[in-house]
Amino acid sequence: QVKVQIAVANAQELLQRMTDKCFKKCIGKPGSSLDNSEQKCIAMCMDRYMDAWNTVSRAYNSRLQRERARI
Amino acid sequence: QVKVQIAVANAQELLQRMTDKCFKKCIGKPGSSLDNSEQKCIAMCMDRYMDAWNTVSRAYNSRLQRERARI
Amino acid sequence: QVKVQIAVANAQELLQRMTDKCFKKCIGKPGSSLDNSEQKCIAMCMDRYMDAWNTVSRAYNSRLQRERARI
Amino acid sequence: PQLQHFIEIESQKQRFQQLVHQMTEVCWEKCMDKPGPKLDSRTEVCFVNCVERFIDTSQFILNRLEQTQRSRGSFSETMSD
Amino acid sequence: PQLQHFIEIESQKQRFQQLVHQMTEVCWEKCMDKPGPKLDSRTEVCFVNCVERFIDTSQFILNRLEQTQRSRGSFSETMSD
Amino acid sequence: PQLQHFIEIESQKQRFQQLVHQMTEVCWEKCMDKPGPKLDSRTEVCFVNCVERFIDTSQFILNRLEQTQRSRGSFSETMSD
Repeated sequence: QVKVQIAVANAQELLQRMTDKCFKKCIGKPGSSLDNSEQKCIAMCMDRYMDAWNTVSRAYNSRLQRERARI
Repeated sequence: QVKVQIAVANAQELLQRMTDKCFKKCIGKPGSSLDNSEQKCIAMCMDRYMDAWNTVSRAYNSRLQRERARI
Repeated sequence: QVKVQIAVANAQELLQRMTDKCFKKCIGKPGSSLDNSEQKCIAMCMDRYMDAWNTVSRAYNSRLQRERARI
Repeated sequence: PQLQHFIEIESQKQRFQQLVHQMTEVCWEKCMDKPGPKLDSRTEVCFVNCVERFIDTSQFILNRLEQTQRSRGSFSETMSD
Repeated sequence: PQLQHFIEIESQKQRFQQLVHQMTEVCWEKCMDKPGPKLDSRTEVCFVNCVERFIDTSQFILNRLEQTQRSRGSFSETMSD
Repeated sequence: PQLQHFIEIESQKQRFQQLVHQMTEVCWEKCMDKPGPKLDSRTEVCFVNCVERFIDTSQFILNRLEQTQRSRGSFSETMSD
Protein backbone atom coordinates (compact mmCIF):
# COMPACT_ATOMS: atom_id res chain seq x y z
CA GLN A 1 0.00 0.00 0.00
CA VAL A 2 2.75 2.42 0.98
CA LYS A 3 4.66 1.30 -2.10
CA VAL A 4 1.71 2.05 -4.34
CA GLN A 5 1.24 5.47 -2.74
CA ILE A 6 4.90 6.34 -3.30
CA ALA A 7 4.75 5.12 -6.92
CA VAL A 8 1.64 7.24 -7.51
CA ALA A 9 3.29 10.30 -5.93
CA ASN A 10 6.34 9.80 -8.14
CA ALA A 11 4.27 9.37 -11.28
CA GLN A 12 2.36 12.55 -10.42
CA GLU A 13 5.55 14.52 -9.84
CA LEU A 14 6.96 13.27 -13.15
CA LEU A 15 3.71 14.11 -14.94
CA GLN A 16 3.66 17.61 -13.49
CA ARG A 17 7.28 18.44 -14.33
CA MET A 18 6.89 16.95 -17.81
CA THR A 19 3.71 18.93 -18.53
CA ASP A 20 5.43 22.11 -17.38
CA LYS A 21 8.59 21.57 -19.47
CA CYS A 22 6.80 20.36 -22.63
CA PHE A 23 4.15 23.10 -22.47
CA LYS A 24 6.94 25.72 -22.25
CA LYS A 25 8.94 24.11 -25.08
CA CYS A 26 6.09 23.33 -27.50
CA ILE A 27 3.45 26.05 -27.08
CA GLY A 28 4.55 29.49 -28.30
CA LYS A 29 1.58 31.81 -28.08
CA PRO A 30 -1.36 29.64 -26.99
CA GLY A 31 -3.93 29.46 -29.83
CA SER A 32 -7.57 28.39 -30.00
CA SER A 33 -6.69 24.69 -30.14
CA LEU A 34 -3.77 22.30 -29.76
CA ASP A 35 -2.76 22.06 -33.42
CA ASN A 36 -1.13 19.09 -35.09
CA SER A 37 2.45 20.33 -34.94
CA GLU A 38 2.06 21.18 -31.26
CA GLN A 39 0.73 17.69 -30.54
CA LYS A 40 3.67 16.13 -32.37
CA CYS A 41 6.07 18.33 -30.44
CA ILE A 42 4.48 17.35 -27.11
CA ALA A 43 4.59 13.63 -28.01
CA MET A 44 8.30 13.85 -28.86
CA CYS A 45 9.02 16.01 -25.83
CA MET A 46 7.30 13.44 -23.58
CA ASP A 47 9.30 10.56 -25.02
CA ARG A 48 12.57 12.45 -24.65
CA TYR A 49 11.68 13.50 -21.10
CA MET A 50 11.02 9.84 -20.22
CA ASP A 51 14.34 8.89 -21.85
CA ALA A 52 16.05 11.61 -19.85
CA TRP A 53 14.42 10.44 -16.63
CA ASN A 54 15.47 6.85 -17.26
CA THR A 55 19.02 7.85 -18.25
CA VAL A 56 19.41 10.01 -15.15
CA SER A 57 17.99 7.25 -12.97
CA ARG A 58 20.42 4.66 -14.39
CA ALA A 59 23.43 7.01 -14.19
CA TYR A 60 22.68 7.92 -10.59
CA ASN A 61 22.18 4.28 -9.70
CA SER A 62 25.50 3.23 -11.22
CA ARG A 63 27.25 6.09 -9.42
CA LEU A 64 25.82 4.95 -6.09
CA GLN A 65 26.95 1.40 -6.81
CA ARG A 66 30.50 2.53 -7.66
CA GLU A 67 30.69 4.56 -4.45
CA ARG A 68 29.47 1.64 -2.35
CA ALA A 69 32.09 -0.62 -3.99
CA ARG A 70 34.82 1.90 -3.12
CA ILE A 71 34.09 1.66 0.61
CA GLN B 1 -12.23 27.63 10.72
CA VAL B 2 -10.72 25.25 8.17
CA LYS B 3 -12.21 27.43 5.42
CA VAL B 4 -10.58 30.53 6.88
CA GLN B 5 -7.24 28.76 7.17
CA ILE B 6 -7.40 27.67 3.54
CA ALA B 7 -8.38 31.16 2.38
CA VAL B 8 -5.46 32.64 4.36
CA ALA B 9 -3.05 30.08 2.90
CA ASN B 10 -4.26 30.90 -0.62
CA ALA B 11 -3.97 34.64 -0.07
CA GLN B 12 -0.43 34.14 1.26
CA GLU B 13 0.55 32.02 -1.71
CA LEU B 14 -0.89 34.64 -4.11
CA LEU B 15 0.90 37.42 -2.24
CA GLN B 16 4.20 35.58 -2.36
CA ARG B 17 4.05 34.75 -6.05
CA MET B 18 2.88 38.27 -6.90
CA THR B 19 5.69 39.89 -4.88
CA ASP B 20 8.22 37.67 -6.60
CA LYS B 21 6.93 38.35 -10.15
CA CYS B 22 6.43 42.12 -9.67
CA PHE B 23 9.77 42.60 -7.92
CA LYS B 24 11.51 40.86 -10.83
CA LYS B 25 9.54 42.84 -13.44
CA CYS B 26 9.70 46.32 -11.84
CA ILE B 27 13.01 46.55 -9.96
CA GLY B 28 16.07 46.68 -12.24
CA LYS B 29 19.10 47.31 -10.07
CA PRO B 30 17.75 47.86 -6.53
CA GLY B 31 18.42 51.49 -5.47
CA SER B 32 18.40 53.29 -2.13
CA SER B 33 14.60 53.64 -2.11
CA LEU B 34 11.50 52.49 -3.96
CA ASP B 35 11.18 55.43 -6.36
CA ASN B 36 7.97 56.76 -7.85
CA SER B 37 8.15 54.97 -11.20
CA GLU B 38 8.91 51.67 -9.44
CA GLN B 39 5.88 52.12 -7.18
CA LYS B 40 3.66 52.85 -10.18
CA CYS B 41 5.02 49.77 -11.96
CA ILE B 42 4.36 47.58 -8.91
CA ALA B 43 0.81 48.92 -8.54
CA MET B 44 0.04 48.16 -12.22
CA CYS B 45 1.78 44.80 -12.03
CA MET B 46 -0.32 43.87 -8.96
CA ASP B 47 -3.58 44.81 -10.66
CA ARG B 48 -2.67 42.86 -13.78
CA TYR B 49 -1.59 39.86 -11.72
CA MET B 50 -4.95 39.92 -9.94
CA ASP B 51 -6.70 40.19 -13.32
CA ALA B 52 -4.65 37.27 -14.57
CA TRP B 53 -5.47 35.21 -11.47
CA ASN B 54 -9.18 35.92 -11.85
CA THR B 55 -9.15 35.22 -15.60
CA VAL B 56 -7.32 31.93 -15.10
CA SER B 57 -9.68 30.97 -12.29
CA ARG B 58 -12.77 31.67 -14.42
CA ALA B 59 -11.35 29.91 -17.51
CA TYR B 60 -10.42 26.84 -15.50
CA ASN B 61 -13.83 26.79 -13.85
CA SER B 62 -15.70 26.98 -17.16
CA ARG B 63 -13.50 24.21 -18.57
CA LEU B 64 -14.35 21.97 -15.62
CA GLN B 65 -18.05 22.71 -16.10
CA ARG B 66 -17.89 21.87 -19.82
CA GLU B 67 -16.14 18.57 -19.07
CA ARG B 68 -18.69 17.62 -16.43
CA ALA B 69 -21.49 18.39 -18.90
CA ARG B 70 -19.87 16.10 -21.47
CA ILE B 71 -20.07 13.09 -19.18
CA GLN C 1 17.10 18.55 19.67
CA VAL C 2 14.51 20.58 17.80
CA LYS C 3 17.10 23.34 17.42
CA VAL C 4 19.57 20.90 15.93
CA GLN C 5 16.94 19.55 13.52
CA ILE C 6 16.09 23.06 12.36
CA ALA C 7 19.77 23.95 11.94
CA VAL C 8 20.30 20.77 9.90
CA ALA C 9 17.24 21.50 7.73
CA ASN C 10 18.53 25.03 7.09
CA ALA C 11 22.01 23.84 6.24
CA GLN C 12 20.52 21.28 3.83
CA GLU C 13 18.36 23.91 2.17
CA LEU C 14 21.36 26.24 1.79
CA LEU C 15 23.46 23.38 0.42
CA GLN C 16 20.80 22.45 -2.11
CA ARG C 17 20.22 25.99 -3.38
CA MET C 18 23.95 26.66 -3.52
CA THR C 19 24.66 23.45 -5.45
CA ASP C 20 21.91 24.34 -7.91
CA LYS C 21 23.09 27.95 -8.47
CA CYS C 22 26.81 27.14 -8.67
CA PHE C 23 26.30 24.12 -10.94
CA LYS C 24 24.29 26.32 -13.32
CA LYS C 25 26.86 29.15 -13.18
CA CYS C 26 30.07 27.10 -13.40
CA ILE C 27 29.32 24.03 -15.55
CA GLY C 28 28.69 24.84 -19.23
CA LYS C 29 28.39 21.55 -21.08
CA PRO C 30 29.11 18.81 -18.51
CA GLY C 31 32.35 17.02 -19.47
CA SER C 32 33.93 13.73 -18.39
CA SER C 33 35.32 15.20 -15.16
CA LEU C 34 35.14 18.30 -12.99
CA ASP C 35 38.16 20.14 -14.41
CA ASN C 36 40.37 22.56 -12.54
CA SER C 37 38.76 25.77 -13.76
CA GLU C 38 35.31 24.42 -12.91
CA GLN C 39 36.46 23.53 -9.38
CA LYS C 40 37.89 27.03 -8.90
CA CYS C 41 34.66 28.56 -10.16
CA ILE C 42 32.59 26.41 -7.77
CA ALA C 43 34.82 27.31 -4.82
CA MET C 44 34.47 31.04 -5.56
CA CYS C 45 30.75 30.70 -6.22
CA MET C 46 30.29 28.94 -2.87
CA ASP C 47 32.16 31.62 -0.97
CA ARG C 48 30.20 34.39 -2.68
CA TYR C 49 26.91 32.56 -2.05
CA MET C 50 27.81 32.30 1.64
CA ASP C 51 28.71 36.01 1.65
CA ALA C 52 25.39 36.78 -0.02
CA TRP C 53 23.50 34.64 2.49
CA ASN C 54 25.21 36.36 5.42
CA THR C 55 24.71 39.85 3.94
CA VAL C 56 21.02 39.18 3.29
CA SER C 57 20.61 37.74 6.78
CA ARG C 58 22.23 40.81 8.39
CA ALA C 59 20.29 43.30 6.23
CA TYR C 60 16.98 41.59 6.98
CA ASN C 61 17.79 41.49 10.68
CA SER C 62 18.64 45.19 10.83
CA ARG C 63 15.45 46.02 8.94
CA LEU C 64 13.38 44.04 11.46
CA GLN C 65 15.13 45.86 14.32
CA ARG C 66 14.45 49.28 12.76
CA GLU C 67 10.76 48.40 12.30
CA ARG C 68 10.43 47.20 15.88
CA ALA C 69 12.03 50.45 17.10
CA ARG C 70 9.50 52.49 15.09
CA ILE C 71 6.54 50.95 16.91
CA PRO D 1 -19.93 11.05 6.53
CA GLN D 2 -20.78 14.76 6.61
CA LEU D 3 -17.34 15.64 7.91
CA GLN D 4 -15.77 13.36 5.33
CA HIS D 5 -17.78 15.03 2.58
CA PHE D 6 -16.70 18.46 3.87
CA ILE D 7 -13.02 17.43 3.87
CA GLU D 8 -13.33 16.04 0.35
CA ILE D 9 -14.90 19.23 -0.99
CA GLU D 10 -12.30 21.40 0.73
CA SER D 11 -9.36 19.39 -0.57
CA GLN D 12 -10.84 19.53 -4.07
CA LYS D 13 -11.00 23.31 -3.77
CA GLN D 14 -7.42 23.27 -2.51
CA ARG D 15 -6.23 21.36 -5.61
CA PHE D 16 -8.23 23.75 -7.79
CA GLN D 17 -6.59 26.80 -6.20
CA GLN D 18 -3.14 25.24 -6.40
CA LEU D 19 -3.52 24.68 -10.13
CA VAL D 20 -4.85 28.25 -10.54
CA HIS D 21 -1.66 29.57 -8.87
CA GLN D 22 0.50 27.37 -11.08
CA MET D 23 -1.27 28.25 -14.34
CA THR D 24 -1.32 31.96 -13.48
CA GLU D 25 2.46 31.83 -13.20
CA VAL D 26 3.01 29.83 -16.42
CA CYS D 27 0.56 31.97 -18.43
CA TRP D 28 1.96 35.20 -16.94
CA GLU D 29 5.29 34.31 -18.57
CA LYS D 30 3.62 33.40 -21.90
CA CYS D 31 1.10 36.26 -22.16
CA MET D 32 2.25 39.31 -20.18
CA ASP D 33 5.02 41.37 -21.77
CA LYS D 34 4.76 44.61 -19.82
CA PRO D 35 1.93 45.16 -17.32
CA GLY D 36 -0.14 48.10 -18.66
CA PRO D 37 -2.86 50.27 -17.08
CA LYS D 38 -5.53 47.76 -18.16
CA LEU D 39 -5.76 44.08 -19.10
CA ASP D 40 -6.29 44.52 -22.85
CA SER D 41 -8.54 42.02 -24.61
CA ARG D 42 -5.70 40.41 -26.57
CA THR D 43 -3.87 39.56 -23.37
CA GLU D 44 -7.08 38.29 -21.79
CA VAL D 45 -7.70 35.97 -24.77
CA CYS D 46 -4.11 34.78 -24.43
CA PHE D 47 -4.71 33.88 -20.77
CA VAL D 48 -7.93 31.99 -21.56
CA ASN D 49 -6.26 30.08 -24.42
CA CYS D 50 -3.24 29.43 -22.22
CA VAL D 51 -5.43 27.76 -19.57
CA GLU D 52 -7.26 25.68 -22.21
CA ARG D 53 -4.03 24.59 -23.92
CA PHE D 54 -2.32 23.83 -20.61
CA ILE D 55 -5.16 21.49 -19.63
CA ASP D 56 -5.17 19.99 -23.15
CA THR D 57 -1.43 19.36 -22.84
CA SER D 58 -1.85 17.78 -19.43
CA GLN D 59 -4.66 15.49 -20.69
CA PHE D 60 -2.79 14.65 -23.90
CA ILE D 61 0.24 13.59 -21.87
CA LEU D 62 -1.84 11.61 -19.38
CA ASN D 63 -3.73 9.73 -22.14
CA ARG D 64 -0.59 8.98 -24.09
CA LEU D 65 1.20 7.82 -20.94
CA GLU D 66 -1.62 5.41 -20.15
CA GLN D 67 -1.58 3.99 -23.67
CA THR D 68 2.18 3.48 -23.55
CA GLN D 69 1.93 1.79 -20.16
CA ARG D 70 -0.73 -0.59 -21.36
CA SER D 71 1.37 -1.72 -24.32
CA ARG D 72 4.78 -1.76 -22.64
CA GLY D 73 4.33 -1.73 -18.89
CA SER D 74 7.98 -0.79 -18.50
CA PHE D 75 7.61 2.55 -16.76
CA SER D 76 5.73 1.36 -13.69
CA GLU D 77 8.48 -1.16 -13.04
CA THR D 78 11.12 1.56 -13.25
CA MET D 79 9.13 3.71 -10.83
CA SER D 80 8.55 1.06 -8.17
CA ASP D 81 12.04 -0.45 -8.14
CA PRO E 1 3.50 27.87 28.37
CA GLN E 2 7.29 27.62 28.27
CA LEU E 3 7.16 24.93 25.60
CA GLN E 4 4.63 27.00 23.67
CA HIS E 5 6.91 30.04 23.87
CA PHE E 6 9.84 27.92 22.69
CA ILE E 7 7.84 26.59 19.70
CA GLU E 8 6.72 30.10 18.78
CA ILE E 9 10.27 31.47 18.85
CA GLU E 10 11.56 28.54 16.81
CA SER E 11 8.89 28.82 14.13
CA GLN E 12 9.57 32.57 13.90
CA LYS E 13 13.23 31.77 13.32
CA GLN E 14 12.17 29.22 10.75
CA ARG E 15 10.15 31.82 8.80
CA PHE E 16 13.08 34.24 9.08
CA GLN E 17 15.48 31.66 7.64
CA GLN E 18 13.06 30.69 4.89
CA LEU E 19 12.81 34.31 3.74
CA VAL E 20 16.59 34.64 3.92
CA HIS E 21 16.93 31.65 1.57
CA GLN E 22 14.33 33.11 -0.79
CA MET E 23 15.81 36.64 -0.85
CA THR E 24 19.35 35.29 -1.25
CA GLU E 25 18.19 33.54 -4.42
CA VAL E 26 16.26 36.53 -5.82
CA CYS E 27 19.07 38.99 -5.04
CA TRP E 28 21.73 36.59 -6.35
CA GLU E 29 20.03 36.83 -9.77
CA LYS E 30 19.77 40.64 -9.54
CA CYS E 31 23.21 41.46 -8.09
CA MET E 32 25.74 38.71 -8.94
CA ASP E 33 27.04 38.69 -12.51
CA LYS E 34 30.14 36.56 -12.16
CA PRO E 35 31.33 35.37 -8.73
CA GLY E 36 34.76 36.96 -8.17
CA PRO E 37 37.50 36.26 -5.60
CA LYS E 38 35.89 38.72 -3.15
CA LEU E 39 32.45 40.24 -2.54
CA ASP E 40 33.20 43.75 -3.81
CA SER E 41 31.49 46.66 -2.04
CA ARG E 42 29.27 47.53 -5.01
CA THR E 43 27.79 44.04 -5.02
CA GLU E 44 27.38 44.11 -1.24
CA VAL E 45 25.47 47.42 -1.46
CA CYS E 46 23.33 45.86 -4.18
CA PHE E 47 22.45 42.94 -1.88
CA VAL E 48 21.55 45.25 1.03
CA ASN E 49 19.40 47.45 -1.25
CA CYS E 50 17.84 44.36 -2.77
CA VAL E 51 16.70 43.11 0.65
CA GLU E 52 15.33 46.55 1.58
CA ARG E 53 13.48 46.98 -1.72
CA PHE E 54 12.13 43.42 -1.62
CA ILE E 55 10.62 44.06 1.80
CA ASP E 56 9.36 47.49 0.63
CA THR E 57 7.70 45.79 -2.35
CA SER E 58 6.14 43.15 -0.15
CA GLN E 59 4.78 45.78 2.27
CA PHE E 60 3.61 48.04 -0.57
CA ILE E 61 1.66 45.16 -2.10
CA LEU E 62 0.22 44.09 1.25
CA ASN E 63 -0.94 47.62 2.13
CA ARG E 64 -2.44 48.22 -1.30
CA LEU E 65 -4.19 44.85 -1.23
CA GLU E 66 -5.74 45.66 2.15
CA GLN E 67 -6.97 49.04 0.90
CA THR E 68 -8.49 47.48 -2.21
CA GLN E 69 -10.21 44.79 -0.16
CA ARG E 70 -11.69 47.32 2.21
CA SER E 71 -13.23 49.31 -0.64
CA ARG E 72 -14.31 46.43 -2.86
CA GLY E 73 -14.33 43.22 -0.84
CA SER E 74 -14.43 41.26 -4.06
CA PHE E 75 -11.22 39.33 -3.78
CA SER E 76 -11.93 37.51 -0.52
CA GLU E 77 -15.15 36.20 -2.07
CA THR E 78 -13.27 34.89 -5.07
CA MET E 79 -10.77 33.19 -2.80
CA SER E 80 -13.27 31.46 -0.54
CA ASP E 81 -15.65 30.24 -3.21
CA PRO F 1 12.44 -3.94 13.39
CA GLN F 2 11.11 -5.31 10.11
CA LEU F 3 8.67 -2.43 9.75
CA GLN F 4 11.42 0.04 10.63
CA HIS F 5 13.67 -1.51 8.03
CA PHE F 6 10.87 -1.29 5.47
CA ILE F 7 10.28 2.41 6.25
CA GLU F 8 13.99 3.16 6.01
CA ILE F 9 14.30 1.46 2.62
CA GLU F 10 11.20 3.23 1.31
CA SER F 11 12.32 6.69 2.44
CA GLN F 12 15.74 6.05 0.89
CA LYS F 13 13.99 5.22 -2.39
CA GLN F 14 11.94 8.38 -1.95
CA ARG F 15 15.09 10.54 -1.61
CA PHE F 16 16.58 8.75 -4.60
CA GLN F 17 13.51 9.48 -6.74
CA GLN F 18 13.37 13.09 -5.59
CA LEU F 19 16.97 13.67 -6.67
CA VAL F 20 16.24 11.92 -9.99
CA HIS F 21 13.39 14.40 -10.61
CA GLN F 22 15.62 17.35 -9.69
CA MET F 23 18.59 16.25 -11.80
CA THR F 24 16.35 15.40 -14.77
CA GLU F 25 15.13 18.99 -14.71
CA VAL F 26 18.60 20.57 -14.32
CA CYS F 27 20.16 18.33 -16.99
CA TRP F 28 17.17 18.81 -19.33
CA GLU F 29 18.03 22.53 -19.39
CA LYS F 30 21.75 21.83 -19.94
CA CYS F 31 21.53 19.01 -22.49
CA MET F 32 18.24 19.20 -24.44
CA ASP F 33 18.02 21.89 -27.10
CA LYS F 34 15.11 20.67 -29.18
CA PRO F 35 13.48 17.29 -28.47
CA GLY F 36 14.00 15.14 -31.59
CA PRO F 37 12.50 11.83 -32.72
CA LYS F 38 15.20 9.89 -30.80
CA LEU F 39 17.57 10.49 -27.88
CA ASP F 40 20.82 10.78 -29.88
CA SER F 41 23.98 9.41 -28.28
CA ARG F 42 25.58 12.84 -27.82
CA THR F 43 22.62 14.00 -25.75
CA GLU F 44 22.63 10.75 -23.78
CA VAL F 45 26.33 11.20 -22.94
CA CYS F 46 25.53 14.76 -21.90
CA PHE F 47 22.86 13.51 -19.47
CA VAL F 48 25.20 10.89 -17.97
CA ASN F 49 28.00 13.46 -17.56
CA CYS F 50 25.54 15.95 -16.16
CA VAL F 51 24.49 13.52 -13.41
CA GLU F 52 28.13 12.68 -12.60
CA ARG F 53 29.19 16.37 -12.51
CA PHE F 54 26.14 17.36 -10.47
CA ILE F 55 27.01 14.78 -7.81
CA ASP F 56 30.70 15.81 -8.00
CA THR F 57 29.66 19.43 -7.45
CA SER F 58 27.45 18.49 -4.54
CA GLN F 59 30.22 16.45 -2.90
CA PHE F 60 32.86 19.11 -3.62
CA ILE F 61 30.68 21.74 -1.92
CA LEU F 62 29.89 19.48 1.03
CA ASN F 63 33.55 18.59 1.62
CA ARG F 64 34.71 22.19 1.32
CA LEU F 65 31.93 23.36 3.64
CA GLU F 66 32.99 20.83 6.27
CA GLN F 67 36.64 21.90 6.02
CA THR F 68 35.71 25.57 6.38
CA GLN F 69 33.49 24.81 9.36
CA ARG F 70 36.23 22.89 11.11
CA SER F 71 38.70 25.76 10.77
CA ARG F 72 36.31 28.64 11.41
CA GLY F 73 33.13 27.34 13.02
CA SER F 74 31.39 30.58 12.15
CA PHE F 75 28.65 29.29 9.90
CA SER F 76 26.96 26.96 12.34
CA GLU F 77 26.68 29.86 14.79
CA THR F 78 25.01 32.02 12.16
CA MET F 79 22.60 29.23 11.30
CA SER F 80 21.53 28.41 14.85
CA ASP F 81 21.09 31.98 16.10
